[in-house]
Amino acid sequence: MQNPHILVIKQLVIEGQSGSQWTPIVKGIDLTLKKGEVLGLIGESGAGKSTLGLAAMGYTQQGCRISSGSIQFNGMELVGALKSDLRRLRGNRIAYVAQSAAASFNPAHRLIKQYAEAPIQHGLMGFAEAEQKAVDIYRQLLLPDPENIGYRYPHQVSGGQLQRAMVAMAMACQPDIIVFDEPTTALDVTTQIEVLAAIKQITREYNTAAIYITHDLAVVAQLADRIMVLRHGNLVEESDAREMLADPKEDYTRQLLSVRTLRDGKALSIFDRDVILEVENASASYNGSDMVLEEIDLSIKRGRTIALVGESGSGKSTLARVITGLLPPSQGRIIFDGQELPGKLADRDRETLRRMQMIYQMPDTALNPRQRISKIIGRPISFYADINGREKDVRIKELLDMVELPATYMDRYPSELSGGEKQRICIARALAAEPDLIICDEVTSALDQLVAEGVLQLLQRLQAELGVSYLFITHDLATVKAIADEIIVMLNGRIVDAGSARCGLRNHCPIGQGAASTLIIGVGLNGRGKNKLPHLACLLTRLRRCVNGPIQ
Amino acid sequence: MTLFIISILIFVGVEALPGDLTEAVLGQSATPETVAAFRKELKLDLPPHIRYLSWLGGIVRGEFGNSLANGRPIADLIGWRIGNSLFLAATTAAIAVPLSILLGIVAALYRNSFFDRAISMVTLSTISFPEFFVAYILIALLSVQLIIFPSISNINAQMPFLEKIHAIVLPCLTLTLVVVAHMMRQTRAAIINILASPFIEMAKLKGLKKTRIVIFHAFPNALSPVINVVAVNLAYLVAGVVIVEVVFVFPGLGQLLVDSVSKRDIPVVQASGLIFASVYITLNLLADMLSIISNPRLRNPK
Amino acid sequence: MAFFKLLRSSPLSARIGLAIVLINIAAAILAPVISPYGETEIVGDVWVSPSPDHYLGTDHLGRDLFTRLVYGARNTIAIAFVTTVLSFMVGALCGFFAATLGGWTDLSLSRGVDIIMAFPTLIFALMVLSVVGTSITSLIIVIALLDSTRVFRLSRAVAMDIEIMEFVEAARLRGEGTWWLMRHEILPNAMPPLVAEFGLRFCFVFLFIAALSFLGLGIQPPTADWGSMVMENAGAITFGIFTPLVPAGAIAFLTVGVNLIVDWFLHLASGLED
Amino acid sequence: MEETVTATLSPICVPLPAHADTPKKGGRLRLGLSGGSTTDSLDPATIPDAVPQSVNWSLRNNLVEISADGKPVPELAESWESSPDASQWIFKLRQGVEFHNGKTLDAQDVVESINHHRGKDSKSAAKGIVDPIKEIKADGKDTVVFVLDGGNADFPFIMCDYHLTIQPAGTKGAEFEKGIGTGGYMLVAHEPGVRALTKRNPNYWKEGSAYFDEVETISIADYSARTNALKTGQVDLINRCDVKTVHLLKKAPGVQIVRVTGTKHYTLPMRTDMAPFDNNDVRMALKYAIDREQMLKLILRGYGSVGNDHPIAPSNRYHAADLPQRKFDPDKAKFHLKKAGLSGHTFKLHAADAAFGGAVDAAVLLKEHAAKAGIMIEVVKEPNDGYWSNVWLKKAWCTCYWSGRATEDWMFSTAYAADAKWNDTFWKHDRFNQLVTAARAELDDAKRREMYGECQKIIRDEGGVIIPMFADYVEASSNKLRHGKLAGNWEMDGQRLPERWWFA
Repeated sequence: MQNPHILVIKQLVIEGQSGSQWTPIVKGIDLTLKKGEVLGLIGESGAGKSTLGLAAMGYTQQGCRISSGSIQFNGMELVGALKSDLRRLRGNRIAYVAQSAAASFNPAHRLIKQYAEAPIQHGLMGFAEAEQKAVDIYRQLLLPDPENIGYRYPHQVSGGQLQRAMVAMAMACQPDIIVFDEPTTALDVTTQIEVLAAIKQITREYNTAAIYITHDLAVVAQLADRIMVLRHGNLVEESDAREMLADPKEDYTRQLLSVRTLRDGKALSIFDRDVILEVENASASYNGSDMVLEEIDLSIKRGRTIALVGESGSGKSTLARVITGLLPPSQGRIIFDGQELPGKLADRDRETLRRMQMIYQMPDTALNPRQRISKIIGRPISFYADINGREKDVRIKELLDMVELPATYMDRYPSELSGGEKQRICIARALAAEPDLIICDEVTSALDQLVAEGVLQLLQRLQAELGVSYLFITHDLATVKAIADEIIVMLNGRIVDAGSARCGLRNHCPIGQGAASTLIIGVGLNGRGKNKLPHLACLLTRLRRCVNGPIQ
Repeated sequence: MTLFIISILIFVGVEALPGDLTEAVLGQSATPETVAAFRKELKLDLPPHIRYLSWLGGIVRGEFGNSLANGRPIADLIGWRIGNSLFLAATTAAIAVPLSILLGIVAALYRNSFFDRAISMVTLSTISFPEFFVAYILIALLSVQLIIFPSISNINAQMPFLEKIHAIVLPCLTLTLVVVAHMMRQTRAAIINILASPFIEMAKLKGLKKTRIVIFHAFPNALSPVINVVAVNLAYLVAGVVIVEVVFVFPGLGQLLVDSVSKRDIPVVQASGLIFASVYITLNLLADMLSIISNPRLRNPK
Repeated sequence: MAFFKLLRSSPLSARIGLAIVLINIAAAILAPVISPYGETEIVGDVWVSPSPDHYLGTDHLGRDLFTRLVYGARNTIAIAFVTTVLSFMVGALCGFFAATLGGWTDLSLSRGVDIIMAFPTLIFALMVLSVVGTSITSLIIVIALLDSTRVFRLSRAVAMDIEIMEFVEAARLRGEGTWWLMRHEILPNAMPPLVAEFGLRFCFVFLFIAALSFLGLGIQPPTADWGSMVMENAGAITFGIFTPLVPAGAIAFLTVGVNLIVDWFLHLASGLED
Repeated sequence: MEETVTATLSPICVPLPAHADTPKKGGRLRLGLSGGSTTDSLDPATIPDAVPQSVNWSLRNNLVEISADGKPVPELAESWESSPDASQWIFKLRQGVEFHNGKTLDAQDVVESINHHRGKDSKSAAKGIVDPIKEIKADGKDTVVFVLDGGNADFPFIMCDYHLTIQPAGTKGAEFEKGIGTGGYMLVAHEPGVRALTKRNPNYWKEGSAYFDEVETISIADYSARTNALKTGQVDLINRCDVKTVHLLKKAPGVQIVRVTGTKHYTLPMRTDMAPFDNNDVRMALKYAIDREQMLKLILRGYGSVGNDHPIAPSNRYHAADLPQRKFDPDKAKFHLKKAGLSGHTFKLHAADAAFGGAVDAAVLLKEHAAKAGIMIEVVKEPNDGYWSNVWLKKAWCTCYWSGRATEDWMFSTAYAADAKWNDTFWKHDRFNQLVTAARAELDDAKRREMYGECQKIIRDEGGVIIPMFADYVEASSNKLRHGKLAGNWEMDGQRLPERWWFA
């Protein structure tokens, strides 16, 4: 009798090397997978889900090793198997779809060549046949121009298409299992949906079993038959997908599932009408001719949060650069607290610079890895306020306290901190200057869900306490919903709509009426062509599902 | 433009050298009268800027002028020497470039293996010896002990091609040893750098063989740094081999330049300096172009 | 201490490299103590074979080779070190300036360096040294300047990579001056590649001095330096006398040592585990 | 195998039987020579060094040549005679000599060839030696008359100078590069600083001369490269052997060493017009502070002879053999230094190998010697490049060499007479100057010997120059080469090797 389970993992322990020590990453996990079944692996970063996923292929990343346990694929033991045997399996019977297709496609070769590589190398078919199949699969995955898209180089295709091409590549040998490692995380919301749909369709069609790794419950809910929740290398909970979504057993799972709390209606402060920043008719370009920003008008009130939304390339970050003075506008004015600012950073005085601070998307690159926390936070204090010595240390501790970090962090380097903690340090650094306005550029998009939520809450609390204004740049609707008072939607370097955030989203305004819906149109239209409007309705439903959590 | 500035710099540089051609040529037997007469004949008594401008005028018309020291046309003087220099450089490159890339790939393929370490130690040692010393050792081994190759490579225009090749085996080998290390290490480093990319992991997960991964996936993406290091080494092979030329009595451009500097033969220095500079610039341009061609991202814009 | 912890985790090759470098430095510092004869003292016949009196025999003037080698370590390492430090000070400073200020400064500096680099280094050094003479000072300055063009390129490229990091932008937005940016934001992050390059350049410098010695513009005799020692004794190799192999070996030995450390260091800095 | 031929100008030399075989024609001689440069030309006025010297003399002849015995013998001149006061010289030319281009030699060619070096516009290095010629005229087709501004009994020697070769009348500028002359070989190819290829002149007028079919002269600047080329049989002869390795080279199979003691000597000129060398005690102190034997042994490895602080070689006609040899004497050195009141002074010696191979080593050695006498010397290494224009004649004390001159008068009036252009010690000694002038016109041999003897003593004890040693010309060749008695006036058999040697 044939075993119904195509993959059986038992008591698997995987260790990772840190320095000269080996520490367990996956701590004795059991996993089974039936033919055609989709298993969702969910957890925050560091939960060991990717390591586990890769282990299903008998593969560990550099610096990792399988220390005990067994992995059986179709009855064959993969732990300790010959390298050549494993190689024959990989790409052939078990395929892998990586998080970033852009990085995982070899930039030097055409897509079709990379598609055909596995079947040819595994001796399944010749190039002509592979080419034929590729076109079929491309078509099934709704890739545009399936006959020719294979002959493009990876950089010539958009991110969503590339991710689908990678799914196609994984399908090339019609494997029994595909391991999807966060295949949609790096994508815009709209493209996420396209890719998810494609994955769902194709796995059903070929009855391929799949392990789907993600940190986003909304996503896994769409696909998985069964879900395993991992944390710190341990299994937290495992059950049928519907069951888990309906009735999570563990606190942690519940936490992951909980819909983000919307901010309470904020009492209008006395500064409500007080405008801190105004941008008038600003245009800018990097090379003098191609305008990246055109005729932007914008005003931010004291103590309020404005969200600037739009897809990548819509000019959001450029606008931030113009406001901060990194890119002088080619026309228009920037008025800060009633005073017109010089366009160039170098011409602005220190006081102005102090009152406008910035927080970045990637805390990793925003913090100098060679400076201690005390220096990172301390520098603005001594720089702007000329406070030194003990007094400065006291202030640093205050700031750390404000961002809910212990004072002992002062002597640490950024690399010794987690992502969320780093972002808090960034916030502390901005606060150290005692600013009136903080520009937040995608500050949560690099963080795990729970961590991001914590950071947003912190920002809100600080706003309430300090009366600081935020210009919040994001492409993530959940964030907008969580924090913004007003929304500005940008598309192709222009502001296409603006309005109140809360009424827009809370009321589920029909298309074309509120700000939020404009946003959705803006997002939806970008890159899809306006003649495909009928498609929008369906898109909208899916999108809303993502925003509001799973509705099944 | 760069060439123009270089020509001015060279001119000023040689002008700044103490003494001039007449004193250098006459040496111990220079007397004030002979020096003055000599200067007059060579128009060295004119102010420097006028000499520079007349030289520049000549260049614009495509004339390099005559050597001050022996009155020969510089074009003749330089012509066959640059041919020789290029011949030596080309022959060396023909051996060294494929060899170092191959070694680099193999070292990257079996990195941290015995082979990798051995090859890295050997190449490291070859660059750790002074160039002339490598040359002497090769001569002592291959020319004096085992009489296989000639110890001097005084090739001339009348020599048949094969004889020429035979004559330059040792300088070629010396230069190969000198440049291979650099290129090989860079190739290895570039490939290993690429090996950390996600698409390499992807390739592994496609079940590809190690060889195929390195050659087909890593190497094409490491081309750009490899091309650049090859260009730098080629420029060195053309212009920087004075010492090898001296040791092997090879009639190349470097020796001409050194001799001319010591004799203050400004037009020759100018001309050969310009040639070196143009070789350098051309090679760099070529490297940039090849980098672009080798990179589909730059070759096929969206 | 962190350093020793690091050392304990270092691979064998790095330890060998470290040992080599330490031996050389010790020899350099202790030269007057461990050498049996005076640096320039003529103690015997020419090219005498090694014996208990002369551990490595004598050189082409009948000076004790071991003594010369030890003093050579002192002079060679000192000169190469000073030169390299100087070239890094100039090169890295200009490179950082070019990267941080950009625009006109960058353009003119890069162009200038391009022009110098377009001319063969050795010949360039030859010309300049002919003008200024070959004192140790001028040798150091000329080589340092020539070398600094390479350092400039590297440090500019590295600084460019760091310059686009957001923490630099953050400092810029804070209103920090160029000097702060260079000193506190860029320099600490540019250290690993620069330190690695320092090792390579250091080796290059004494090879370069050896080449200059070959062309008669090296370090003044009777000062012992390895490059000149190879050069002075090179003629012997044709006759199967091993004398010139000794200083050449010393050069190679130290270069290999430095490179082993550099490799390890680069390995650490790249974080690539393999 | 080694063979020593001392004394070009002395009568002691007996040709060795091994080389007494009859010359025969044929073969291609390949010379690997130091002393060539890419800037060389074949204009005899600016010939600087060994390679063009050798090439020039294979292509062209002089009026007079110096024989292996050191005597002036007729070359293109058949005979000569002088006026009784030796101020007018008449040279009769050889009949029927043809240039390579077919032109027959006549007096006009000689007049123009010598005039090439004279006159205001001359850039010739030989200008100094032809200056005393007041007038040259052709007397018919085969007689040339020289009128000098004073008597010179040694004038035929002057005509042997390597610059004074005879070209066809009207040769100028780039035409010199064609190498047209009356010599034993004709130019085939010439690449300055690389090689010169010549082939035998079938119409060569000189009997028993120019045996090789072809002569290829290859410039090899690097000594090790020359040695290797000889050892590997790529060349048949190399010049300027490194004396440090000669004993090793000697052992190589098929190699013979050829050495000749000539007039070449190494000097350390001190400027007597500059402090502290204006004090003769300082000069004496330094002269005593040098261990000549050790220097000869270490720098020349014995390939030479010790000098006695005067420039006249043992092979010269009037060498003062009775003059006691100066020895290393630290006590005397101390004494003189103390007398000069300069104990503890540090003397700067400027040295570069451009002066002579091993000059820097010699300077270092001197420093060591002097230290034993308590004299401190600082060796300043100068770049080779520009040495002659920046250091020599400029610095107070430096290293230098002289290839020497065939006659005492020539030597003295070139470098020691008060008005000499190359008086590199800036020395002015009245008695010495009188003696030199008087001796030049003196025809009585014994008196002349006496006068020159005194000159040598004066230079030795009061002059500004230290002459530690005379250096041999040391060449190494394939043992297939044969030669007659060797000349010592220049290296390589008086630079006439291509026409005097042959293959066994």
